[in-house]
Amino acid sequence: MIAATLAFYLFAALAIVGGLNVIFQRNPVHSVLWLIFTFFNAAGLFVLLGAEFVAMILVIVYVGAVAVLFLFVVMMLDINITMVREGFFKYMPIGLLVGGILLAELITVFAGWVMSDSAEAMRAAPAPDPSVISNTEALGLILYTDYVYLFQASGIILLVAMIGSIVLTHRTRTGVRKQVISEQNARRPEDTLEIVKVESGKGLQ
Amino acid sequence: MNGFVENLPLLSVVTFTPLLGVLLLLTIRADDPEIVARNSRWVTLWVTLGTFLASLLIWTNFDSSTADFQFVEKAAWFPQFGIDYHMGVDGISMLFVILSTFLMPICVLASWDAIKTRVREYMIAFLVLETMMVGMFCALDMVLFYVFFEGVLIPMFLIIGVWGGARRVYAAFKFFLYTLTGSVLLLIAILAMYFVAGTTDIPTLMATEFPFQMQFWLWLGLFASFAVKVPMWPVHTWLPDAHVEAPTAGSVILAGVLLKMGAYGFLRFSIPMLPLASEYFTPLVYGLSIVAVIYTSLVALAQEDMKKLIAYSSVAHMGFVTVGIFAATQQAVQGAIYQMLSHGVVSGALFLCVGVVYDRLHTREIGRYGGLVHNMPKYAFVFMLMMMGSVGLPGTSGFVGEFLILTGVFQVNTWVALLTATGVILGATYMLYLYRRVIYGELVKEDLKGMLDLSRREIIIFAPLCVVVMWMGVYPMSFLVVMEASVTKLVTDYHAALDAQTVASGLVDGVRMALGR
Amino acid sequence: MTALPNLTPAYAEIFLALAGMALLMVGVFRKKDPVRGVTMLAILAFAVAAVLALATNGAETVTFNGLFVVNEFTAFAKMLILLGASLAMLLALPWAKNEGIARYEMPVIMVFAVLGMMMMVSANNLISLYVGLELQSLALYVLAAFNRGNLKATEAGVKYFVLGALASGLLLYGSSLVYGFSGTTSFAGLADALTGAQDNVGVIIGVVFVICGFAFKISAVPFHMWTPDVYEGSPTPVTAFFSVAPKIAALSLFLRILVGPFEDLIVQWQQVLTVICVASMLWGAVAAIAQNNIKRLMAYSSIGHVGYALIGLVAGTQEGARGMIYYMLIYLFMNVGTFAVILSMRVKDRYVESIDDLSGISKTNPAIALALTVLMFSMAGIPPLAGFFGKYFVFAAAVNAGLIPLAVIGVLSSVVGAFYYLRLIKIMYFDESAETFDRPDFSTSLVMGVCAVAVVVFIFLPEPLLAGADAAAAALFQS
Amino acid sequence: MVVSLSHYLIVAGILFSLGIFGIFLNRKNLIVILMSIELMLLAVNINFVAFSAFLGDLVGQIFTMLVLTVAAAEAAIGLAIVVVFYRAHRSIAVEDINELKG
Repeated sequence: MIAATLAFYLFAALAIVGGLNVIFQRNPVHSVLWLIFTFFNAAGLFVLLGAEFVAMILVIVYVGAVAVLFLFVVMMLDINITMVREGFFKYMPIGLLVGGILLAELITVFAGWVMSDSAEAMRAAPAPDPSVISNTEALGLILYTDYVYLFQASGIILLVAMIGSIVLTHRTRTGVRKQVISEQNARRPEDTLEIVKVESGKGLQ
Repeated sequence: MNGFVENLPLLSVVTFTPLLGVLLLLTIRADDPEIVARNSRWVTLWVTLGTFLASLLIWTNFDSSTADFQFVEKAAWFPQFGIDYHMGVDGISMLFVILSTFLMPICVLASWDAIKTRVREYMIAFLVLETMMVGMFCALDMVLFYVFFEGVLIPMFLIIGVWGGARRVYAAFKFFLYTLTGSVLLLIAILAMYFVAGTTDIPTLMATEFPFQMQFWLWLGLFASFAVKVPMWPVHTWLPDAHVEAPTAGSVILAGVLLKMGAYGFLRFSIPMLPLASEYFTPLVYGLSIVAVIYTSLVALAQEDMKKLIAYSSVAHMGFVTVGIFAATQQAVQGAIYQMLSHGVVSGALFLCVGVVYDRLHTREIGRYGGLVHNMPKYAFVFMLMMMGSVGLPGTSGFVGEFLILTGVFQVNTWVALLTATGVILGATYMLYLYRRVIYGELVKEDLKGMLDLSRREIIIFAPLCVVVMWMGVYPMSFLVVMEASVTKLVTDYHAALDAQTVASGLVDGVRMALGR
Repeated sequence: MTALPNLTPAYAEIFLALAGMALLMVGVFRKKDPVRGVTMLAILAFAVAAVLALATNGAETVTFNGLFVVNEFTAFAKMLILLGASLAMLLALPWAKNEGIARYEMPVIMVFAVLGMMMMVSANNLISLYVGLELQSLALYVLAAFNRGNLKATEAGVKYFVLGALASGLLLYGSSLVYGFSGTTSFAGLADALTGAQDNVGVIIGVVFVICGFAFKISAVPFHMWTPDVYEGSPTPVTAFFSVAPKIAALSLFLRILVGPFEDLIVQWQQVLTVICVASMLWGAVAAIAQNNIKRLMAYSSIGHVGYALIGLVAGTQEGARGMIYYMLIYLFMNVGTFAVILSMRVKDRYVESIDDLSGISKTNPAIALALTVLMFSMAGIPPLAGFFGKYFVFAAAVNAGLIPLAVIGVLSSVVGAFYYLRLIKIMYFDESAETFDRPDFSTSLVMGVCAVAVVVFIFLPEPLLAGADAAAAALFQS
Repeated sequence: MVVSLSHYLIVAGILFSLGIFGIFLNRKNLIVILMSIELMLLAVNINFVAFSAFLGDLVGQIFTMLVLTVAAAEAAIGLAIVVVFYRAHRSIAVEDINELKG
């Protein structure tokens, strides 16, 4: 129990430190790395909560794909780092105000929350008993049956994201030489070769 | 023939014939804008004349012995909201319908040569305007009324803005926004009435008794709208601007019909539906009206612009009307209605008179004229007749109205009657002053000497107006008899409601006393 | 083996998803002028989807384990969305050709956006709500930046994306709180769980977050900052699309969740919404006065109109819902018509957007001027045009719900609003003409004409248009 | 010192506020704004998983998975828009957005 508590505080503290660094780092590359760090710690929190599968997804999808995508774009865009921090402090007051008020409100709420009666009833009887069935299995059982609608819908979302990204960023560059195999195969000697009889002394006209 | 007329939805026919005219105008196809303009003028003239004749059928078939609504048409329109297409006229509204349709062909003729650009659009605007005006006087549903009442703004805004004078944009916006601001409060009042009564049907609402607290607010809502429209002091400032900038025919309609919409609203809604609040606010109306009569008359005296002078005189005359309405005696209310009809004809004619000289000299400045009697005798005659009508000389229409109002008001409140009567004197002053400066004197100015007297078209325009002014002045019974029954009912119901209230509050007082409080 | 869920209620959505993919294939493999073909097919797909959605019309049906619901209200909202999207697509066709960026992906993405909206409207669970919302949002982000070479369009895309994602974040955070403190995400479950939950602070904060997220999506003050920029920067037909379809979807869903699962918290959300509603009406009216770009003007106008529509929601009654549905229906025509006019503002093959470009067009292009005049008077709420009735119905609901101050503020701000609508008319009719517009394309004129005529003839035959709306509002309050 | 639901909620609250804070702060750097949005979504996920564990109900975790999926899609679109923006403006500073005045 002590170990779990300690682990919670460790992961929580590190996640927050990571979050702070994401927004305060001068170099966007560092920000991305801190974001990855935050995600790892959040995954740790998920494991503590008994949601191993989601934790794994977080690491694989986020760190493996999204964060790397960020890194890739940051590197590709060749951003002038000294410039991007200008005006940072100009917005400090309003940022602090908004963030601070929000945080204060949330903490007051969480200090004095109540559950609705039905939620209390659910707590008493957890739907899939974690001692009987593993988290991943339980998720798999409902994801493709009860929630197949959402599964399909998220598929469409990914499709739209794919079309959208390609539409926005794909450019057909002119002047780029590409190998077109079908054209190469289609070449016949008679299309490209011409046999000319050159009479001596006259040259090619 | 009679059976046919009875089966005809006469009010709808009169209301929507002009819209058919609009469709006709839209079908005119010609490459030459001149031909389009000429055809548009003729089509509009015939359509408006036809509408006028149709509206005369309403009069001939009107039963003046009853105060009920006649020619009633009713059809579901927005049944979910208790809104019906409900039309009908009684003795109060019928004559206004006639007034609207009567002025319309005259306006078309008055614009015959004066309007040279976008004639077709102009005519369309006027036809739409006619539909809105007639519909408004026939509507027996609050929402239907509001639709027509507000709908007037659209064509009028365009008429002032497109074909108006130099400051037309300012005048058009002022006109539109002033009236709209007042009207939206009327809308809220309508919604509140709907909330209580569950319908917006006017006869039903007349029978509904609203508690005083509610009447108080409703009355203010209605007042905001109608006072701007009448217009009452101090919200009258849009009127001089609108009149000065509008084309002549626009001024005629504005003075002749649109101003009556506010007073009609008082008669149709404020008095019968909200009698307690009407009585409560009567001193306010008196006060504002007296200020209007005296103050605007004085302002009129100082005007150098002919149109502005007549515009201010309209405010003063409408002050008489509001006093008459809220005096709520038989004579006063009949007088108010009569005064409105008379003012509709007379002020319309006066604006036409201004238009005649304006078309020739392109100025409305009084100082630029003088001695027109020498080369324009016919014009001088017409102008004099209308001037006398406006002043209220016996034998003209204005006399009957003013006399009835003053008699009626005198019975209720002597001081109000006295103060209002000063308006008659002031009115005579500024009108005679205007007439003397324009018509009499030596014909010295060179450009005036070349001015021609009334053309044949102008005589055709003025002839019916003169006839009506004399007719109304000499034989008022033909009009008074029409409104008699309805006004009697209005006044009796009003006083009955007030008495009931007094009795009720007297009872409450008695009970209180009995209980020893 | 689990049985397949009942697919019947979702036929329209399933069809549209398949159609979207099929259209993508058509676009990829069709060599000759794929844009026109794909656009027309997409409109056809919308028509078929509309028929399918209507076919499922009737009693309330829930499927997919309670995630998805259809009833007369959802059917009606879907009709409106499909209609708005079809009209916008008709507008997009000539635009894309004229601007030289005719790409078949645009109609495809629009199809998916509409699919997302339909899923939103039919959502019966916070999760399906979120998924539908995101599907439409992602598609809309792409559309906003679609004219990718254009500085303004890319800026619009960025602004829309950042603020849209922020809004989704707020909505999601709110959903998580609602879920956590009530123990369920299903609308039906929430309705049960929240009975008598007036003191459940967690849920209330969650609901407030959800409202803020929605307010962003419908561009209500104070979450409207993105609207003018995005309206101005996005390609005009896309703006036309933005201003109707997503707004109708979001408003419908807003209506559904507030009078459905969150009905018992009416005291709480009514306060928040009143503030939003009043602020939107006033700011929409005041800020529009200074605008000189007609698309920006329309942005502020749409902010104001959302305020009016919200009056119906604030009332929280069946009458209010009905008023709001009417309002959306009428707003659809007014708005699309106006954008058709904006799209016919072309001078020498170039689109212009300044209000001054309209000067004097009543002489040079009388038909366009007439259409815009009708639409503007209607937007200002002047009878006898349709816009007046939209306002009348929401104000009636407000007065009946005892919200007279709200109605008074509403009518007064509509007077202020009338000022800038009149300004457009003034420029067209009272000013001297500057330039003549090019002859508008057929489909643009068609849309313009249909909308203007609809706004005018509404008064003569309101019944057929409103019968559906009535049933829709009734369906909302059945349970 | 038992770790309760509140602890998780407060961590999520802090991360969420940081995300909003970051959006307002980093007006000059779009990429960091996108990352701030990711932080917000992460906070939401922590909320969901915590509630899910606390309630003994898997719906929260399903929701989390969908949020992850959508967030990935959102990141892709967002980065694409940033790239397009960068190509047009040669900068990723939001303040460079002055073609359009708010």
